[in-house]
Parts: sequence; C-alpha cells; structure tokens
Amino acid sequence: MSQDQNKNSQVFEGMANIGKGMATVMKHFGRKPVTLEYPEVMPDLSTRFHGRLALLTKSDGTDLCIGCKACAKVCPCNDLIQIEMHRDEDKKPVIDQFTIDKGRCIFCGNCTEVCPVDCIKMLPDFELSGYSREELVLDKHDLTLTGEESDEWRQIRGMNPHVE
Amino acid sequence: MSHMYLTGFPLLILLLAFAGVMPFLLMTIAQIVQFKAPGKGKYTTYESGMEPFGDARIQFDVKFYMYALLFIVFDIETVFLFPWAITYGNLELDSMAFMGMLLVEMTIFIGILLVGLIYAFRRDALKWQ
Amino acid sequence: MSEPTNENAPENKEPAPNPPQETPEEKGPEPGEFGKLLAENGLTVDPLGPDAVGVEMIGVAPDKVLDVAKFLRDSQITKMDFLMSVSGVDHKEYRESVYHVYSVDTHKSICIKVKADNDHVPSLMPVWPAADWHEREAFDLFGIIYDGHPDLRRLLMPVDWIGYPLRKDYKQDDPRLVWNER
Amino acid sequence: MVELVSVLKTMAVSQVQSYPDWLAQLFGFIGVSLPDDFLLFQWAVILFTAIAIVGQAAVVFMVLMERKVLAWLTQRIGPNRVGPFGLLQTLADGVKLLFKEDIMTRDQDKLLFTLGPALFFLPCFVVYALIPFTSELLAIALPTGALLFFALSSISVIGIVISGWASNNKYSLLGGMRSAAQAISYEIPLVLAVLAVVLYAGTMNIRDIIEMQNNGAFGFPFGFISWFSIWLFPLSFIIFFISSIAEVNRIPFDLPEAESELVSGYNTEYTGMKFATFFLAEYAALFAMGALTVCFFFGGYYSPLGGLLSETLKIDVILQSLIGIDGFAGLVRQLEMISWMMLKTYIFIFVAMWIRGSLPRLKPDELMGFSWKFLIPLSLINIFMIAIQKYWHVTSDLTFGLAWAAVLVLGVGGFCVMMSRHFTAKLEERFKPALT
Amino acid sequence: MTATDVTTPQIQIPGVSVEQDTDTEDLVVNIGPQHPSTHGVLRLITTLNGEVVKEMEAVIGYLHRSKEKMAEGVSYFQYQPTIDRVEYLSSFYDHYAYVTAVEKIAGLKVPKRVEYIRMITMELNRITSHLLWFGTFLLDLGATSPFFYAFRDREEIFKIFEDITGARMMYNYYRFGGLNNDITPGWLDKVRYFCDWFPDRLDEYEAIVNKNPIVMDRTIGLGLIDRELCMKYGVTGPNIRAAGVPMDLRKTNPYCCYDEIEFDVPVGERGDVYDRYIVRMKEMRESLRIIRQAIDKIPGGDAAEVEKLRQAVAAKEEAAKAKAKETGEKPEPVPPINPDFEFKGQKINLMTYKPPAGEAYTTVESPRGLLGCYMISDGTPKAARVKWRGASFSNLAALPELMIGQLYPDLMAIFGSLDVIMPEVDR
Repeated sequence: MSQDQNKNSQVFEGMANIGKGMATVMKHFGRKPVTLEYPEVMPDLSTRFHGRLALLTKSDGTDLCIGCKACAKVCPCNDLIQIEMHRDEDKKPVIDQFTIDKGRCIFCGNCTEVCPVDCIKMLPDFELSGYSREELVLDKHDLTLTGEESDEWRQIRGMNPHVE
Repeated sequence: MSHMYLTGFPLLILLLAFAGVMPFLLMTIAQIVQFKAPGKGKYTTYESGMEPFGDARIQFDVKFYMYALLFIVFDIETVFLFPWAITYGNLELDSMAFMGMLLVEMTIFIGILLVGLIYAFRRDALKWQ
Repeated sequence: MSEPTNENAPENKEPAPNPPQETPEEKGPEPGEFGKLLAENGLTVDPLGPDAVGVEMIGVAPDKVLDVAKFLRDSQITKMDFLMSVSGVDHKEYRESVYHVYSVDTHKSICIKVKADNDHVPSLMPVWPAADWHEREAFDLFGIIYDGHPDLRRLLMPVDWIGYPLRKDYKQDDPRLVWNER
Repeated sequence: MVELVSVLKTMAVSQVQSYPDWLAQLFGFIGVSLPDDFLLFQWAVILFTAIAIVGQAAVVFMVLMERKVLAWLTQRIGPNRVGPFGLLQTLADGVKLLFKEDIMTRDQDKLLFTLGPALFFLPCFVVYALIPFTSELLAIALPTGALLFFALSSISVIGIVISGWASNNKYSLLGGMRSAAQAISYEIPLVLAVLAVVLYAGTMNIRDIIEMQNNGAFGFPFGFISWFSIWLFPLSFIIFFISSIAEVNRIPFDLPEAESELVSGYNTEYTGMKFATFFLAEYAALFAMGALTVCFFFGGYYSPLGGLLSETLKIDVILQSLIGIDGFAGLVRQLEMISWMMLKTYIFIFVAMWIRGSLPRLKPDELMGFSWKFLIPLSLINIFMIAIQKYWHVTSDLTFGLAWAAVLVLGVGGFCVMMSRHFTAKLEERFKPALT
Repeated sequence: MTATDVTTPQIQIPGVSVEQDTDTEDLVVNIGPQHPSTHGVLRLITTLNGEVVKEMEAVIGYLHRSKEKMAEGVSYFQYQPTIDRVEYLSSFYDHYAYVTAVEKIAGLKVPKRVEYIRMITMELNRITSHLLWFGTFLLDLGATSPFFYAFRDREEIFKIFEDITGARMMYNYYRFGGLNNDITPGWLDKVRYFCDWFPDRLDEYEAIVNKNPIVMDRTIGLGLIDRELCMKYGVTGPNIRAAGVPMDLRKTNPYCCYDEIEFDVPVGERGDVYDRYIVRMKEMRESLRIIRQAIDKIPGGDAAEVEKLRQAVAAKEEAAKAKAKETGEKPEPVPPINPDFEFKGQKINLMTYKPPAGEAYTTVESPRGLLGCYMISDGTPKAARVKWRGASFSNLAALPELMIGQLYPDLMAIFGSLDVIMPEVDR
C-alpha cells in the first residue's frame, strides 16, 4: 500500500488524480438537485412518523381515552402529559382536560406504545412551531381528532378501522 | 493611439480616490443606518466562547520572517529581470550577438538565484514552523 | 453479547432470585477461570460469580488490587491489556470502583470490583494508563479518591461544583443552579 | 478642488483633442449630440463610470455565481428566493450587511481596524484601471502595466496583516501572519510566470500584449493558435493560474481564512459593512486575476475565431442594411470585445469555483513548500526555457531548438523527478515511526 | 483558567523536538467550545509556538446532561428515549447495548428475526455515522463538496429508518426482547435497493478523495497511533483497526447474529490519519455486505409474508374456536407461527417492567469503537446504575498526546480522524 502511495505522490500522477477528482465533482453539475423547496414541496413522510400528537376518537367522535394515565407514566419528560378526569354516574371515565406541552416533548413515541386503547397517536405532521410558548401547550380541544379523521388514521395504521 | 497612454492618469487618480473613499463612505452610511443592540458579550474578542486570556499581540518566531527576507531578495531580482525581458523580447535578427550575450547574462543571473534558493532549501530556511 | 468470556455461563439465565454479589459471604460462588488462576498465584480474591453476560467478577481488597491488576495484565494466559472502563458504583453504605478489562488477544474480559476504603481506592493508572480519564470521572461523580492518580481533578462537572452528583444521597439543591431560580 | 480639476483639465486638453468615434455613435444613438468642447476630462469621467459599473456588476454577479455553481456541483438549487432565479440575492445580502451592527471590541486598535478593510479594498479596485475590457474601455494603458498590476495587488496583503493584528484576536493574528507569508511566497512565481509573457511579447503594456497575441505575432493569424496560452501553455500558464488562485486566497490556498482552523482568519472580528468590504474586495481581486489570465494568455478581448467576429462578418454593414442606421462599426466592435472579455474571464472564474468545490485545503507548510520548492524553481527554469525558445524563434537556429528541447527535457523533467524523489523521501521519513 | 494552569504532562515524541526559544512567546489559544471544527463543545487549551502545538489539554463536560443520573430516576422504559441522545449519530448501538443489558439480566429470549432486523439497522446506522464522519472530516480539511454528497446519501438511509421507526435520528426502536414494531412491507427491498445504489456513490467519494495529493499530504504519516497508544488510552474502533489490530467485537465476541454472517475486518498498516480514513471507507463496504447477507437470511422475510402467516394462524384459530363453539369442547390448540418470525419475544408490560436484580456489562462495536453499557439492577423498576462507556470518551483522551509537536492545522485532520462525538464523551 505504501508503495502505491509513493508512486502517487509523484508530480504528474498527483495532477492526474486531482483531475480525476475534479471530473467526478463535475459529474454532479448536471444532476437533478436533491433538495426540496420545503414550503412548496412537502417531504414524503412515513406513516409511522413521530410528529404531531393527537388523540383519536371513536368513529362517532366521542372520547376514546379512558384516562388510565399510562402515557403520562412512561413519558420521559416530567409532567409533560397532564390528564384531569372524573367518573360519571356509570363509573365511566370522563376526560376533563388533556394537556401536552409540545415545547418539551421529545417525540419519542413512548406514550403511543403503551396506550391500551390506541388513543394517543403521532401523525406525520412536523409543522409544529408557534409564536409563543403558551401556544405550544396543547389542550384536549387541540389534540382531539374528529371521528372521520380517526377512522382514516386507523385505516392507514392498519388498526381496526371502526371503534365503537 | 499613443495619446491614450497618457489620458489615463487623471482617470487613475479618480479611481484611486474612489477606491480610497468608497469603503469609508460605506462604513459611514452603515454607521448611520445600522441597528444597534448593545450587549455585554458582544464587545469581547472572539475566542471560541471563552473569556480570552493573554494578549494576541505576541512576538512571533523569527522563522516566520525568513520568508519575508527571501521574498525581498527574489522580488528585487524579479524587478531586475523585467527590463531585461523587454530588451530581450524586442531584439531583432540583426543584433544576434547582443542577444546571445543577454542570454548568457541572464543564465548567470538566474543561476545565482537558483543556487541561493537551493542554499536556503538546504539550510531549512523554507521550513514552516 | 453471546457468552464471550465464560464457557460455563448458562445459555439462558433464569431470573436469579439472589444476585450473586449481594450475598457473597453466605453462598460463596465458585471461583471462575480467572479466580482460580489468581488463587494459584497466591493472590486471593473474592469470587463474585459471573454477571448476566457471563463475565467473571472478582472482588479485590484495595491494598491488593494493584498486584492483581499487574498479574492480569502481564500473565501470558490472561493478557488483560485493555481497560474498557472504570465505573463508580454507590451502594449507599459503601462505594465501589468497578473495572472492566478486556484482552485484545484472548477476547475475554473480567470485572474487578474494589470496595472503596473510606472512599479511597488505589489508582490503577500505573497498570492501565487508560484509567486516567475514567478515574477522574468516577472521582468527579462519586467522590472516590484514587490514590496515586497524578491529576485527579473534576472532569465533567465544573471545577467549582460542590458535591458528587451520582451519589445516591446527592440532593440537587445547589443555589447556583439556574432551574432553581424559576 | 477647483484647481485640481482645472489642472487635470489642462492636462487632458493638452493630451488629446478628440474623443473616440464610437462614443459619439453611442451618444448619437440615444439622441444626444456631444458638445464641441467635450474633451478628455469628461471622457475620463464617463470611462470611470463605465469601469466602476462594469467592475461592481461583475463582482455582484460573481457572488451569486459562486453560490449557484457550488450548489450545482453538490446537487443543490442555490439561492432562488430573491428576484428571478435569485438574481437579487447579492443585493439583499448587501442590504443586510449594511444594516448590521458594526461591532468593535474593547481591545481593538480602532484606527487600524477600520483602515484594514479599506486598505484591502483599495488595490483590488484600482487594478481595474489596468484591465482592458475593450481596446478603448481601459482607464490607463501604461507601458509598465503588468508591473503596476503586481505592485498594486501586493498592497492588499498589508490590509490583511493590519486587520489581523488590529483585531487582537489570536485566530486573526495567525490568519494575518499566514496571509502575509502566503502572499509574498506566491507573488514571486506569479511575477516570474508573467515575465515569460513579457519576454514573449516584448512589452509590459497589457493592451499591447493582447494586440500581439492577435496580430499573428507567430505567423499564425488564426485566433487562438496565436494566443500565448498555446505557446506558453504548460508551465507559464499553470504556474500563473495556480499562483493567482493563491494570491486571491481561494481554496485550496485559503489558509488566511481557513474556517475549520482559524474560524474565519483575519476577518473573524469583522461585521457589517467592514466585512462586506473584505467580501467585495476578495471577489474584485478574483475578477481581476481572471481578467489578467485572459489578457496574458487567452487573447484578451479578441474572439477565438480570429480577430473580431463583427469585422469578419461585417455586422455593421448588415445592421445598416437592416435598420438603416449608419456608422455603427465602432460601437458593435466595442460591444463584441467586452462580451468576449467577460466570457473568457468568467470561464476562469468558473474554473476557480470548480476547484473550490473539489479540493481540500493545503497545510501551511505544504503551501509554502509548494511555492518555494516547486513553483519558484520551476518558473526560473521556465524563463530560461522561454528565452532560448525566443532566441530560436528569432534566429531559426536549430542548435537553439535543440537547446530548448534539452532544457525542456533535462530541466523540467529532472526537476520533476527530483521533486518526486523529495516527496517520496519525505513520505518515507513520515512512515518511519510507524514502520519501525 | 489561566495559561499557567495547563498541566498536561509533557510527553516526548522521539524525533520531534519542541525547543523553547527565549525570544519568542507562546500563544495560548482556546480552541472551542464554540469553534467550527471541534464538532460540538470541546475545549482544547492549546499552547502554540508559532504554529507548532507545544501543549494541549482537553476540557470536556460542556455537554454533560447527567444521562447516568437520569437512569436512576426513571423506569427502564422511560429511560429508553433518552439513550438516543447519548450518541445521536448512531443511537441504534446505544439502544442495543442497553436493551441487551436488560435482556441478559432478565434472561429474555430474543427472536431471530428481531436480531436480524437489529443487525440491519445497526449496520445502516454505521454507514450513516461513517458518512457524516467522511463529510465533516473533509470539511475540516477544506473540501466542501463531499460534505454535501455525504449528507445526500445519509438522507437515503434516514428515509429507510423513518419508514420503520418513524424518526430520522432519535429512533427509540428496540424494546426489551423485541422491537417497537415490525418492519414495513417492502422495507427489505428498499434496503436492498440502497445496497445496490450506494457502492457507486462510494466509488465517487474515493475518486474525489483517495488519491488526491492534497489529502494524502495532509493525512499520511500524521497522528500515528500504534497498539501501545491504543492500550494506553483505550482507543478503539476504526482507530485501533487502522493501527493494524483487528479488534472488532463483531468478529471476536460475536453478538447479535454476526457469527452467522461473513465479513472481513479491514485493518490499516501505519495507523495514521489516512489509514483511518481508508478503514472507515472499507467498513462501509463491509457493512453493505453484512446487510445484503442479512436481508437474504432474515427469518420470515418481508413483513408482508410474515403478516400472511400471522393471518393464516389467526384464521385457523377462528375456525378452531367456531368449531369448539359448535361442539362445545375446548378449542384445539393451533400451532403458532415460528417464534423466530415474531418481532416481539416474551410479552412484557413496558410501563412497569423490572428485571430481576443482577448486573451486566454489554459491549457493542459501535462506529466509533467499543461501546459499553454497565447496568446494575436491584430489582426495582428503576436501574441502580447505568454507566456508559463511550468510545469517543477514550478516543478523545489520546488527542493531546497525538497533537504535541504537530502543526496547528494538523489538529483538524487528527482530531477529525478520531471521530469523536461530544455527547458521547460528556453523556
């Protein structure tokens, strides 16, 4: 190997190799650019993308969440997911508030994995910025999807499409 | 067209004045229009995010100036070569003997330069450290 | 890692109800390959059994660790020339300095545990110079003092930090911490 | 001021009595008839304005071109937001830099810190006076033009060293020191390479050198065959090109501002307009160097197809027959000249950008070694070679032809072999610690 | 800190004399923490004489985020996402070390399919890591284009990762005894396509860099590392292999399924910067070779096929249940699909998962070298101790010795060639 290099350190071969390298760079000159012009062209994201957090609902648009707080327990960030709930007369859980501080979320996806009813999900949407910190705290209204959207996502994710 | 050779001098002065004044002009305009947002950290010297220690204006090793010395020698000799080149380049066939003499002179001259360069090379004057 | 160091290690270790290192005196695990070798050469060590991966663990008294380390490094059988890491461990009552050593030639590794005597452990830098930064780190985070280390300063924490953060009894109540001001 | 103007005017009046006819054509075209007393001073002002506009426009375009070319070489799009195809990008950058805060730290030498960029800028712009954009659009055609060019361009180093020192920043200081060493080292091969051209042409006037190349000075009346690039090709041109890239501090010779080592070198501490001045001056210098390469080696403002196309194709006659306007020969010729000049210059600028996209940076010791141990001896041998070749050319004496061949083979070949041995020896020396 | 505090032991290198002239002053430069070529927040207090480095001390800890302390405060599963941040350029390796540590302590059985998918992702991750190194190394040397080319090709791998993990850098994909999710249908074809597409790109890189005289001048014979130095500082990975020591845990202590795969361990001759470059380039090709074999050998094959098998089993179970309902007997047991085809081993409750007491030191051959995870479990849901042995930590320790007597610009070549990443050093 060192023999090779000695040979190549010679003046003319060095120049030839520089030429070769420059020609290789020039090969790229006519190639199609690989960059995407983002706001006009959206990237093609995987359906599993760890993006916007959302709460799926039943097909009729009622809450799917049972308030078990499993997501809050496995979240690596302290108090990121906060759930306020109470039980109505039939001992059924009613979710009063479901808050996620998106500004502190690390999008690990732990919450989506432990959810026993497949309620909390991450959608392939990465445009999550806001103009203030307050804007980044999502409440239940911001998080909840409609019934149709939920069905659509369940279909895309290969889950049971209709949940009653 | 010989007159054009001299026409340029006023123009050269004009360009010199322009090039001399323009940076200051731009800087002055910038001073007037710029947005100022003073901050404490802004007015320290950049040293990779740390408070700088020691002075930057230090005494450098003499090896750095070796090149300057060599450069002066070579640059002056190059300047000497220019008139020679003009004379040599304008000669005609009828002054062949003179031309040969010029060639020999130049050979000696360049030879001395080369010997000097080799000497400097051998003495490690061209080592960057 | 699939059993790199000890052939005797069980293939699928069942969850052991009693971890070996907790009750070494009562049960006294059998000395492994290296433990026997050390014993043959007059260096007594506490055999602590293999760990979950199968690496043999030995417990060594602080005053003997340099000899053991030298033997492990120089012996033609062991050839333990590569110190992988030095980890401090806080067991609440005492602190431990754990050395994981690997042999580039025999591809085997060993774990040496040294109980700190009042937070003092001899530095293994004379045997394995690679211990330099690792020991500084353990000093930084656990307060284990490595005697004989030439340059025992804080490594990861700021120079003026108070306390040893990875100790179990460490409290994050330094008034200078930014998040305490909120 | 009034006296100065009058003095200049008197100077001008005494020198020349008329302005070029193509200027009258141009003004006639836009419907302005020149006054009778329109003399040289006014002509100089017009010329100055033209050069300033051409020069600044060239620089502004080059900044965009650099970014675009580097983007295309790496499969990116490049700036395309400001204006059509991003054409106004440089303007936007300039405006941004204008509004940026001009920060000066406590420890800096305020005067020198301000003077540095200006001193760097001055020569880079003044050398435009020496570049013949066309045979007429030329501020000053000095008999010693080439020499003045190098004299001026070496001033800019002082600007770099001053700003590096005044910054009171260690990186700036190192950048300044490196820059000084580099600029002086590469100036010698640069000048020696031009010496070969001067020897060939027998004049230092840049315009005359261009004219020489296209006058069939070597018995080849046809365009590029008579250019100096053909006759001085491998050695002089390559030495000149490499040295000129080194002189304008571009990759692979951009050590004064090596961003991975010295952060940004001598302009680390500069912000706002002062930085913009450096920026402008660097590109101006690159343009000047490209233009000079074209002037010395590639026939300047002439067409590669021989002489001028407009003369050969009689475009003015065709124009006359088409639109019926008379006497455009001069104007058309000027336009063609400046087009060729710009085209050729931009080709070299493109090559410089291509090199920037491809090559890594040299080490300072290699950089200095490359100049002192390689380029300078080679250019000395080259001069010797050219001199003998010239002799042969004049006398047609075959012995000199043989001598030329001998110098070519023994001198250059021997030198290259020697250098190869030197490098090989150095490599072996480097390997030694690992091999033993 | 002042200049006098620099107390790096003076190490003499034979053949290099660092003479001190009384006439010249030394320049003490802070390189970092905010410097373009320290790849993060490393601070090198360097004493320069002219441009020669006389002394150097590395100051680390600017990126210390107490990852080891965090492990003691959260549950095993909760800690997992933060591992990605320990070493974000090749976080599959950290995950693997962590997950296997837990698996070994708990004695969890891992399906073959899982191991193969882990192997493919890890090797792809090695390529991304080496590509980033390639780009930044050449950017440090001053070449701009390779940086963009490397990022262009990393993007392709990121797309592959994004398909199965949903993330581009912070994967959080491995689970104790399995994976987060099975691979997507057609994913293996994408990987295979990448394996066919990428060698041409590698050829292009090598055409640009390998024989370039400037690169060779700047790298050959510089930063010599030999076996003793590696042992002295614990240098591992391509750095030790460039020194001619074939220390590769994939070969010597095979974990995962590396013992079923054929591959070579590229070694260098001299142990200089150039050799490290060559070794990394060759390793990328070896990685491709491993991936190709793994794709062919993966149990169950494509996700769609496994899904078909799964559906078939489910259908049989349905039928058995229906039959049992009719007859009123117990449903016949249906043979499940091969357990090696599953992407999850034993069913465990991640939320409250606690391995039994025990300890394990798992080592992985990460792109930067030997990555160790020392885990002590005391039987509670929180780990008693997690110690990360980052390869960069030890590799960086060798830098000051390598730099003494070298020129300042060589710092970028030598430091770059060690492939140090600061989050792994500081953790």
